[in-house]
Amino acid sequence: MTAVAKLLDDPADAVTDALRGLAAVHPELSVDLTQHVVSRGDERRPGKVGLVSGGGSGHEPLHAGFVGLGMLDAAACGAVFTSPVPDQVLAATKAASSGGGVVHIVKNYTGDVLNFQMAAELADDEDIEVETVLVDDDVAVTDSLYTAGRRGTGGTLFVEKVLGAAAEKGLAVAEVAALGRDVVSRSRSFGVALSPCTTPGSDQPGFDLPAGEMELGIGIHGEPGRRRVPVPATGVAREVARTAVAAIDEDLPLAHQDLLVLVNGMGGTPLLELQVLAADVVAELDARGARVARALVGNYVTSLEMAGAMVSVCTTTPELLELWDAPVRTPALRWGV
Amino acid sequence: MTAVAKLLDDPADAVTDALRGLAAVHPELSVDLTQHVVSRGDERRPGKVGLVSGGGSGHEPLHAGFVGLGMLDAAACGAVFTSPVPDQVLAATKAASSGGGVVHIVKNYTGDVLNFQMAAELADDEDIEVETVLVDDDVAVTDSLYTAGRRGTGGTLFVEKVLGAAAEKGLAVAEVAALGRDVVSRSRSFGVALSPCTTPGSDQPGFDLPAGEMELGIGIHGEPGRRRVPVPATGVAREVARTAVAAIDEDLPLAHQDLLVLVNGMGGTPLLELQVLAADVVAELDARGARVARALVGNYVTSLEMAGAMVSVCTTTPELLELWDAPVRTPALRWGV
Amino acid sequence: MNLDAATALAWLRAFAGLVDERAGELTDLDRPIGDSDHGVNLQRGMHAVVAAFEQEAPDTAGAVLTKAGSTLVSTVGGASGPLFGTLLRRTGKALDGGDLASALRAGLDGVVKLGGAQVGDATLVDALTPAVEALEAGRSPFEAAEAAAEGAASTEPLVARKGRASYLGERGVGHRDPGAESVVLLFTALEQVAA
Amino acid sequence: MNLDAATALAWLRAFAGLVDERAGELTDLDRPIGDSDHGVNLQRGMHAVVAAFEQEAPDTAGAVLTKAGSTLVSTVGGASGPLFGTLLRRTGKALDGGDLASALRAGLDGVVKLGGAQVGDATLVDALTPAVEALEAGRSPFEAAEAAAEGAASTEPLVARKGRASYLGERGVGHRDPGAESVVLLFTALEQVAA
Ligand SMILES: Nc1ncnc2c1ncn2[C@@H]1O[C@H](COP(=O)(O)OP(=O)(O)O)[C@@H](O)[C@H]1O
Ligand SMILES: Nc1ncnc2c1ncn2[C@@H]1O[C@H](COP(=O)(O)OP(=O)(O)O)[C@@H](O)[C@H]1O
Ligand SMILES: [Mg+2]
Ligand SMILES: [Mg+2]
Ligand SMILES: [Mg+2]
Ligand SMILES: [Mg+2]
Repeated sequence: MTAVAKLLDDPADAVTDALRGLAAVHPELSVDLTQHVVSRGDERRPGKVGLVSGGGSGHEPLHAGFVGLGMLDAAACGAVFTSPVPDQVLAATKAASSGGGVVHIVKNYTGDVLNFQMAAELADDEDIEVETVLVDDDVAVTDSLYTAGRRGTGGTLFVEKVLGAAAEKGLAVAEVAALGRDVVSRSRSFGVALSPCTTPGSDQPGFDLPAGEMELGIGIHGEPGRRRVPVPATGVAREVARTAVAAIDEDLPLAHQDLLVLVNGMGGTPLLELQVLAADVVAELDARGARVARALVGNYVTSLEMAGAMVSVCTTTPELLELWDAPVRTPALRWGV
Repeated sequence: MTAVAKLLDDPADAVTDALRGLAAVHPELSVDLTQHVVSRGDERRPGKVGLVSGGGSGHEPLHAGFVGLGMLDAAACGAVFTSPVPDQVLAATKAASSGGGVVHIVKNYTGDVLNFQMAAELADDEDIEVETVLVDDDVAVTDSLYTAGRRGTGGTLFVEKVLGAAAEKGLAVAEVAALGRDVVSRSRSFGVALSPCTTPGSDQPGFDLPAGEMELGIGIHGEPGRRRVPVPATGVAREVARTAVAAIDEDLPLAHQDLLVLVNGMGGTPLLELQVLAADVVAELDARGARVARALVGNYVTSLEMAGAMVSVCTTTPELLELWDAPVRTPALRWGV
Repeated sequence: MNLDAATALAWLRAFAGLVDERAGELTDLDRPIGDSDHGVNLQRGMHAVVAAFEQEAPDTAGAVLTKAGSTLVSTVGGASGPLFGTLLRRTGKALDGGDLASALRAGLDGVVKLGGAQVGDATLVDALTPAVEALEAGRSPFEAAEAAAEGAASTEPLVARKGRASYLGERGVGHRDPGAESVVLLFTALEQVAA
Repeated sequence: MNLDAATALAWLRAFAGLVDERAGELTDLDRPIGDSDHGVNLQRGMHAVVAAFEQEAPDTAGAVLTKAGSTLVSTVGGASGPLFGTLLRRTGKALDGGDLASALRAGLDGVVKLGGAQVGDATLVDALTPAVEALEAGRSPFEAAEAAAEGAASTEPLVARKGRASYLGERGVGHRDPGAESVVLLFTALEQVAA
């Protein structure tokens, strides 16, 4: 299967050029085209806790598309599928800092963890208090003290939205971080690929997927999943919904829970299909006695042009739902304002 | 090139299942799973002009994703790439009617035109006044009295948003329709495909696109475009931006205009690439002396999983911009509320 | 030629059968110049027509055709739903008591009024017109089907001026219009039941 | 073994050259078990190191390595940026005046402290540890490179416990760790300049 041509100019400049586009259509954001840092262009309340996330690019709209009122203060955008360097994270941290400390929301990958850790040390040198919230929501990976642990995937969206609202509300840095760890402990994800994706500039996809097979338990970096199974002749979406929800439910019992649900496209799957999957996911959750309190369907945490989807859930409380419903104004998530 | 498996259950039920998903995550909408009509579930002011659109499915979020406060009152969803039948459009018209008449926003395809026309006659039998706004914004097709004329594509979004605000504001049915014709006359689009798409249930894509070639001047139904050209080795996005903006500018001079701009993905192209294209489109408009007043980048008017993009513009006035900025609350477009 | 209710029913059932058999081909004709759905569209509609007649078969030929036409309008969508629907509905309404040829002329007029296509625009009108003319000239359904086939073939070298094929301009030349091919099936079905 | 500034510079330039030559291979090793970028990452970093030295070359071997390390940290990203960066930076800081073997031990300790990987977890530590041990035992850079190569090969049958390969579980068995292979290049470069 020959890869589809990419709508880029020079693959080496993909991230810079994409940020140029973001800047061109979002004058309310401040976009540093050298450091690849996107931050809020508006004034923030002195002492408001700053929220920073970041990671490799190729997951758009995550993270830069979630910068704005009620969500992130700044995002550091690494090369495609490569975590940003400490200098970038430090620049984002400074841009996010209003004197009340900064929370780093870090997806659990060795690269992200190490680079954010180094950045936190640099920030400490500049007297910015940094707390770190590690997101590791991917149930496809067996958790263990002796491994790199679970990956951070779709659940990152829940963390960024809820903490964004909490920071606007005036919580202190330690409180925001503690809340973040609580949201992480309530979030789980499971993803499936129907096609691989190709990093710009590469001439080969991240893995080969023969026609008629799908990868279960994928991450968001074009890497292969945990298992490869045949695509069923009918009921593909039902099978994906069942597999994902079962894997999540086994890890975090969902019965009687009020859930935030994200039916997330990986980048190449059209909304028609994501809506079909959403119907099946809701039916599957229903069958397990869980209730959908709020749901989002669309491309939020992607893997370039990969076809497939990820199901993420977060168990809620009335307080968490209130934070979820609070106004947000970012390029990719907006309501109430 | 083998097609990627679709995340569906039964291809024959794709539209019903997708609407089931929409209903599951948008309790504020009223979804008729038999007629495939989606309408606002909230109360509307008696006498408010009703706005109805519809067409074949496969273009999600268009149209059902644009139902809600400040935009459509109802959408009739046909089979994939097949306009709805008059009964569906009539049902949508009734759902949209609050006594002040209804405006049909119809993309200019023979099938849509004929089915909406028949529905308008049926509505007339039930004493609902219907005005029709025909959207024909696609500059790839040469316009002529003796042909089917230009297709309706991305510009439909501008019409639906602006008329939605006008109807909320209290304009009368003839005024809303006249405004709609004005917006159409100000809107132009041009699209490019980097891959074809395959209708659910079919085993073949709408056209074959050899590796290294792209289709210029495509529609939104998986049909081939006007011309096939090689994909340049570098500067693909620049070339697409230049071709699209030049075609538009030739038809509707853009210099000194304040524009609404839509950099629209066809369904299978990731946001990273659309942002790169957006940067190039803005640069190209800039070079032609046009100003971007507002812009959207994302998948709004799609063609299943087709890779590629469409550029749409609408020249504005301060009054039109005000209507554009007015609050909207739909699954796919939301701000101010 | 006069038509009784049983023959009218048999005609439409035969048409439905041919559409079933050839749906893939019709859709394939719609691929290079359209949106690859013509066979699927017509098949959906004719299935609904046959199902409607299983529920309740009208007792005049005119009512059979009228019912078939409105069922197509209500189930097909696209361009072909209103056009084939109007053809059958207008034909049915014009039929009662009278001759099929002149009723079909009324159907053809309805199609032209609705769609605005003339002979030579590369649409189903190019097959329908010569077929109706053949019947009007007193020729057999077999000859009408032949005339339709010639009309359908005549669309191949044309630059389409109506329907989706018109978007392609010169690139549409060399392709047969799918709707015209369906008209051939309609008259082939007539020939089968009239024989 | 002691290192002067010129040799340290030559070492890193030779390493950059090898990375350039083998970047495709390194990325290909990262494909089945990672995210297909290791060669690209290291190449970006080593280009930056070479460019930095063209601007201004430090005048002690320790400063050369320290500068290279911080440049890698600032330009590579991913897991390998902090890890290779720390390796060179700690080695450089420990080097001045002293012996390369014990300085590299400090670098290795820094990598283990930062990344938490032990020998047998199928990471670059599996190649780095035996290479450092070889130098400590007074063996030649050639022998250290051989030890690194053996260590890299030893990652193939392992189930990875650190880095991206750990996500694959059993499915990662049979693949060589790309970072370990880069360590082989680092010692091959040392062998080239020490010869
Ligand atoms: N204006 C028109 N007048 C007559 N026939 C038309 C017209 N437009 C389209 N057609 C016919 O409709 C056929 C296409 O039908 P179909 O594929 O079912 O609908 P759609 O084009 O909406 O997908 C064409 O092959 C052509 O024969
Ligand atoms: N915790 C760790 N300790 C030591 N080395 C590690 C660790 N995690 C990853 N590595 C090394 O990093 C290499 C991957 O580097 P690279 O592909 O550049 O980064 P990334 O995994 O972020 O894409 C692996 O092959 C492995 O040798
Ligand atoms: Mg990486
Ligand atoms: Mg159609
Ligand atoms: Mg068609
Ligand atoms: Mg890697």
